[in-house]
Amino acid sequence: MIRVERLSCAIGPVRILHDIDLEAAAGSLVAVVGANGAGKTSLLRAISRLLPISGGDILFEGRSIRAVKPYRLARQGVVHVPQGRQIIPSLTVEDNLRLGADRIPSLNPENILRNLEREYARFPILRERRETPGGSLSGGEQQMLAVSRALMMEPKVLMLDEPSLGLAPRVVRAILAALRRLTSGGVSVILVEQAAFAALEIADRGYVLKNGRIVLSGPAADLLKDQALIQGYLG
Amino acid sequence: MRGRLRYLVAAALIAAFPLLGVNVFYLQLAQQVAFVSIAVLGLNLLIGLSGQLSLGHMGFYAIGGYGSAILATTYGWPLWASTLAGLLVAAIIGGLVGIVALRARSHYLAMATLAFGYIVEILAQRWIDLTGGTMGLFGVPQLNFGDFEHGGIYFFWLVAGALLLLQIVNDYVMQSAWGRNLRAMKESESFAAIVGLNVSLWRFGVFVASAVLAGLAGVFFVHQNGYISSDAFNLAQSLTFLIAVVIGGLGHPYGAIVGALILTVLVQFTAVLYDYSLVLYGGILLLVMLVYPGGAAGLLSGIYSRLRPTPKAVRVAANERAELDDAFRGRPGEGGAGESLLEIDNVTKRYAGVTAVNRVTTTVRRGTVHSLIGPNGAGKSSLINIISGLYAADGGRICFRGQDITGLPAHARARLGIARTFQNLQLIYNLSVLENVMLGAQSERTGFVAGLGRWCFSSSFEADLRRRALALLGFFGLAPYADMTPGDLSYGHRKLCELARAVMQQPTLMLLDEPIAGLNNEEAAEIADAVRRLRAAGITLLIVEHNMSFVMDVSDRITVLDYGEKIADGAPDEVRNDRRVIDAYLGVEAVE
Amino acid sequence: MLSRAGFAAVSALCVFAFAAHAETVKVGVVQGLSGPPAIVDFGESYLQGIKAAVEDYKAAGGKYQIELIVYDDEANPQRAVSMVQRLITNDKVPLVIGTVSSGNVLAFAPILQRAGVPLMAGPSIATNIVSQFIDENPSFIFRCSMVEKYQIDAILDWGVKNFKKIGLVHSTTGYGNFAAKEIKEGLKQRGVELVAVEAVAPSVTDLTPQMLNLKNAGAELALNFNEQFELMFRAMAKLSYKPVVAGNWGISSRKVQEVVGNDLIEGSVMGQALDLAQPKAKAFDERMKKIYGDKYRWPVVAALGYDGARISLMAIDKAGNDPKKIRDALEQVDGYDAISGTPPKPFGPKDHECLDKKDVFLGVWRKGEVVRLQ
Amino acid sequence: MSLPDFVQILVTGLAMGSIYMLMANGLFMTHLTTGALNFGQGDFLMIAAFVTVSLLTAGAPTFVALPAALLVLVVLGVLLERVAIRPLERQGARDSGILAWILTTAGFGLILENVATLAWGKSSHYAPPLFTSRKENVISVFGVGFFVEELVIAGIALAVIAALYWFLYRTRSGKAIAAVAFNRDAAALLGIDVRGAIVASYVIMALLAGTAGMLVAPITSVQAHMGLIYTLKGFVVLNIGGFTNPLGILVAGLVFGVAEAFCNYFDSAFGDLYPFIFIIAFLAIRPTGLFGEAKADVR
Repeated sequence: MIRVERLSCAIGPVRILHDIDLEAAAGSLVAVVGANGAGKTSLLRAISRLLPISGGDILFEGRSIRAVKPYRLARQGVVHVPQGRQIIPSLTVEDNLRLGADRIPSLNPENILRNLEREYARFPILRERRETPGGSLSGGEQQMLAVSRALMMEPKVLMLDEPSLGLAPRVVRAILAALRRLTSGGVSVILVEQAAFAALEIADRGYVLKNGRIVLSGPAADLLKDQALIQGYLG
Repeated sequence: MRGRLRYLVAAALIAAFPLLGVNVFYLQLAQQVAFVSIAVLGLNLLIGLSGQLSLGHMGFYAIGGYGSAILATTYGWPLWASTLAGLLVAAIIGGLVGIVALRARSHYLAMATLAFGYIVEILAQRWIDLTGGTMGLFGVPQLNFGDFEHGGIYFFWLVAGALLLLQIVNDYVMQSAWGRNLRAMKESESFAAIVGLNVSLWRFGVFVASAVLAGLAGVFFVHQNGYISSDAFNLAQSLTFLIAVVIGGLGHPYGAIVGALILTVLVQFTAVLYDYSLVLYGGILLLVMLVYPGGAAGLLSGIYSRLRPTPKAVRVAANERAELDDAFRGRPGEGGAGESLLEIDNVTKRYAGVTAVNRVTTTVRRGTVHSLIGPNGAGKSSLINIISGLYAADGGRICFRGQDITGLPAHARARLGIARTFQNLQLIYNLSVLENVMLGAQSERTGFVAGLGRWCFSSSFEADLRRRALALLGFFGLAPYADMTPGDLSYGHRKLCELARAVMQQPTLMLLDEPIAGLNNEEAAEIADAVRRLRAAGITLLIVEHNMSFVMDVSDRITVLDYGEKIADGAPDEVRNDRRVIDAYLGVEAVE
Repeated sequence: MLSRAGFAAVSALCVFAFAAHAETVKVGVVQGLSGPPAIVDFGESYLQGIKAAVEDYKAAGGKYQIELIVYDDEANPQRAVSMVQRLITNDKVPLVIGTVSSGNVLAFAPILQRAGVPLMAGPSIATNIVSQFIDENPSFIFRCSMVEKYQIDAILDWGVKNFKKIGLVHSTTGYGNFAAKEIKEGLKQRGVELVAVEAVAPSVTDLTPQMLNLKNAGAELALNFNEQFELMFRAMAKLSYKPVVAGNWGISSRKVQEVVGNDLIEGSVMGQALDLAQPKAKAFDERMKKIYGDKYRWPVVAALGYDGARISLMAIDKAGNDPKKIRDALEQVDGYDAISGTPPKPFGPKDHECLDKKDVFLGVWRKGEVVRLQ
Repeated sequence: MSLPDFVQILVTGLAMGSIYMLMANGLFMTHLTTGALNFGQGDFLMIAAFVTVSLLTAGAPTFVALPAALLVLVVLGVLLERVAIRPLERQGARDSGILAWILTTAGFGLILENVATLAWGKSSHYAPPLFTSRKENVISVFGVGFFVEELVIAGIALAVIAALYWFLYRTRSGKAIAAVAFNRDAAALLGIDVRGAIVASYVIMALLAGTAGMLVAPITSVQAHMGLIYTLKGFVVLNIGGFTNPLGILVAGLVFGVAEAFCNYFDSAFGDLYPFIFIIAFLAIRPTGLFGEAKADVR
């Protein structure tokens, strides 16, 4: 579905990503773990084209997306849920949910309405809050809203940056479970997480990032076998 | 060599210029350039260094001018007295407007100053009994020292001389701690606060100073021709100053003079092309802002430095590791190691509903390395921000060295000896690495005049400060990068640079917010090493960090937070084996 | 015979040589040519007159090449002063004409007086411009323009005779305040009090509040000394308030007429110095209309600009490039047939005003034309 | 003062107030998306006024003249964003950052003024009444006279603002603009064309200024330098209303206009002084406007 080939990025003189290779097949869930500042967020920003690429390439459905603008990529189905949720505080929950979907030409009003119902079913709390401004939601609710808002867009590739950030374990579990279920629908998920093991538990493949390099990768199950090693890299 | 020669040459030129038989017209233009430069100099300091925008400086120009003119003409004061009085009035009004400047920022400040300018314009025009309005004030005594024949020449010498002196002061400010602090403040007020600067005071001071300079320019203006009319004081004048600053080069030491010069020439030029003057002005504004944001002075100095690059300053201990102690003189510990230094008592912090820190209580003991760990969003950074005074706690109290500091502003806490680093680095990118470190040394500040004197006449200006900053850079292995800007450094080096700055503050307590996040093993090792040596030097450290092995390695004591609650507090071993900690930190329970 | 021919040839040569060496005289002009229309309208009209005068001087085969050097003072005294400095010291002009804002003239007049370069002031109308220098010997300050005091006196004499309640609307600019002062003093001498005094700031474009106050005060005569003369009429229409309007010569501007419309402006009175009933004035009016079209707005200002320049050129023709001589020549100029009310001998040793009290009369709008008020 | 007088002044004030309100909302739109204020916005107003006047005097019917004027303004809006704003963003935050947009937009405005003087001369022009054929079109109610324009101005202005708010809070594009205002990257990740939204906000600014210009033309004199004072008063209103709250701007605009009219009624000599004294005192007490709330300065 999406393939990253020898990707390098730099902000000014500082090189932040070195020769990253990563692949997310359709219907698979890929976990990217690593310490703070290892470059996990930068990787996602590069894939969603917010970050200029200095080397390598990114292929989506076989086509290079180097030259694609972020908003066009999002409309094509590569959806990125950034860190900190980025809920528009002045808009209501429902407006937030529709925000992305409204932009996608292939979605007609009926589709959108259907998706809306689907998301309300997924996170009932959102239905209760549909008319309240996004700004007044709790952290957990905001995270749910952010995920739902992305799913409203019927993504082919869904990228999440630290969805567990500052959330109670229950919520984290709920969200991760929801993600796992998604993949069965053919969506490929790229999950960047602090809670490394929690993420790897549900992932098909895992990548360990350190100082902008991939230092370890493979089936999540194999990686989990050697927790100490990963611990070392996380630290 | 700080260009003392330059000033002598300038003085010589000033002395010679009028004697070269230039005609009255050019002499008057020269006078005009000189006093306009003075006003622009002040505005350049205000906007370029302290980042406060004023759209109404003509107001101070007018107030200074009218103050002196009216006293000298209507009330027959001697010129020296009326001049001083004019400056005083400008200073007082500047203070009043400055109070607004303290509260209002960016466009609100722009609005306030603009309104002020209008008020002055209207009063000057309509308070006719006082100002004479548009019909003007006659017989304003000229500053010609009783010699009408050569009065113009004396006047030029006076104004240009004043400009030269002010230029020297200006250069001093820009090259000394004063300028560094202002630039720091402009980029980040919170940073300025945590190195111990009283931001409000500084903003106020600069505002008043620039008001006085504008007033001085006004004083010279009204005594140039012996006649003034309110038409000379309008919004356009404020914009003229502004345009001069930008064209000349915002924040550039010579921006003011260059700008005033260009503008004066421009005005003469457009006198004939009056049908196209606005296109000209507008075009120049766009051109400068879009193509040469550095302004003319910036452009010139750029060319100049390309022609002959300035030699790197010779530095002590360029590469080899300096010993920390010779740079760092630990404060005399008021108490023995082990006794409590910082007490956090039931501190609580909420943001819009979310409770980030919930009734946390712990004690940091003198001479120890105390770590604060927990998953993201556990409230560690919030706690650090509360301790350093950037956030106000919603509940509880904090005691430092036995003194309740809960109510103190950040800069006051810094002065008490609390230094910190930031998770997302706080470095000043307009300053060199060395200067960033020097920013830490706020504790020993020399008086303005004393500093000016040393800057002018002693070759060892700030030498000691420099030496110690360099030594510190040496200690962190950054000496080779001293002259670069933080922007040119790698992430790891930036972290070290910030650490060096914090040490430069000679703190009793250092708060490190994720000191090794994003560093590679070697760098991390360096930091760990540094931490130990700082501890040895008698500094107490409170560290927020994810990296377990690092924390276990350096800490004497560890406090663990989770969802704002303290879940463990003890020696590394106890904490390591605490089940709740493992669960919370490695998020294992999500696995089961 | 031969000698005769030779003489003819020689004299012909002389003539030729003379024509070739026709000396140039630079004339400096400072005018308000950019900024608020209240200024520019005056400045441009006066300049139109000056240019016409130079053409006629050429056409009449004047002795010298005349080169106009025109600078814009943006109605800013500081700038005006430096422009005059430039004219004197760099362009070395022997005579300066200008400018609109009396404040500016007052700012640079002393410089010209000191430098001994004659000034033909205009269209500035502040009373004291000429009078404060007239006792210098000699004074280099002349003027060819309306004199505020004269037109105000004319208006007040007439107003006091015909109306009981008089109200005033003046601008807050230097001009407006100056006029207001003279009016109040003038009325005090005549033992009359204004029933209402209203001011208009330059940024104000709706005079409803001001005119409402005049209306409530029951003013029958509304004195209009706000440079945006037309504004008052709009508010009057709105308030269905119809006082007689009298004021500054500006009310005779074609622009005001066009804006306000003949029905509303009918009967409005203003100080005047140009009688379009006279054929040569009419001719001038036609000619300027032809040249400048709708950019020609202000017959009386243009006419005074023309006369001022013409008189100056007559003096230059006599005295050439020497400022002092020009000054003296100005006082001697005689037998000039002026467009405006200017007398044949405009100046004398103690008279440096083109227009004297007797030359200023009251004009009134009648059916789209300004005529003498009977 | 008598009741009729009161009403008279009130209506006069409401008319001017609506103009200021339109200007303030224009400034608000560009500030929303780019944090910049168009200091040449008054010159936009001026151009719109000139175009309208010259078309009407040339005999074009109203329904042709107004759209034509608006079209010109749209072009100007796009141009401004392209020439004076986008390059600055590419430049990034320089030392001149706080000044940059003030001077580029002001520069753009100065050029417009000069163009106007070249095209229409330096003298002031007057519009034939927009909405009626008679030269002076006064309607009288209980002895209180109004220009039809005054009533129409208030009416149209309110309608325009209502439309603007409907657009901002009810339409997809409006919500997109809200998203861009909140965080550009986040907006882009939701498939929102950020640049498009920004340009849109500048076009809206131009349209608001244009509407103000067309409305103000019939009740005032039109000349090249008329704009600045409207920019400033719009700016004042925006400061009182606060940069966050459209409702605040609406209220502030009308109140300011009425207050100004009464100032002129009671003390015409210094009528224009009081608003400025007020704004300074106001900012000293509420440094972030009437409805705006202070933001924490940390990070």
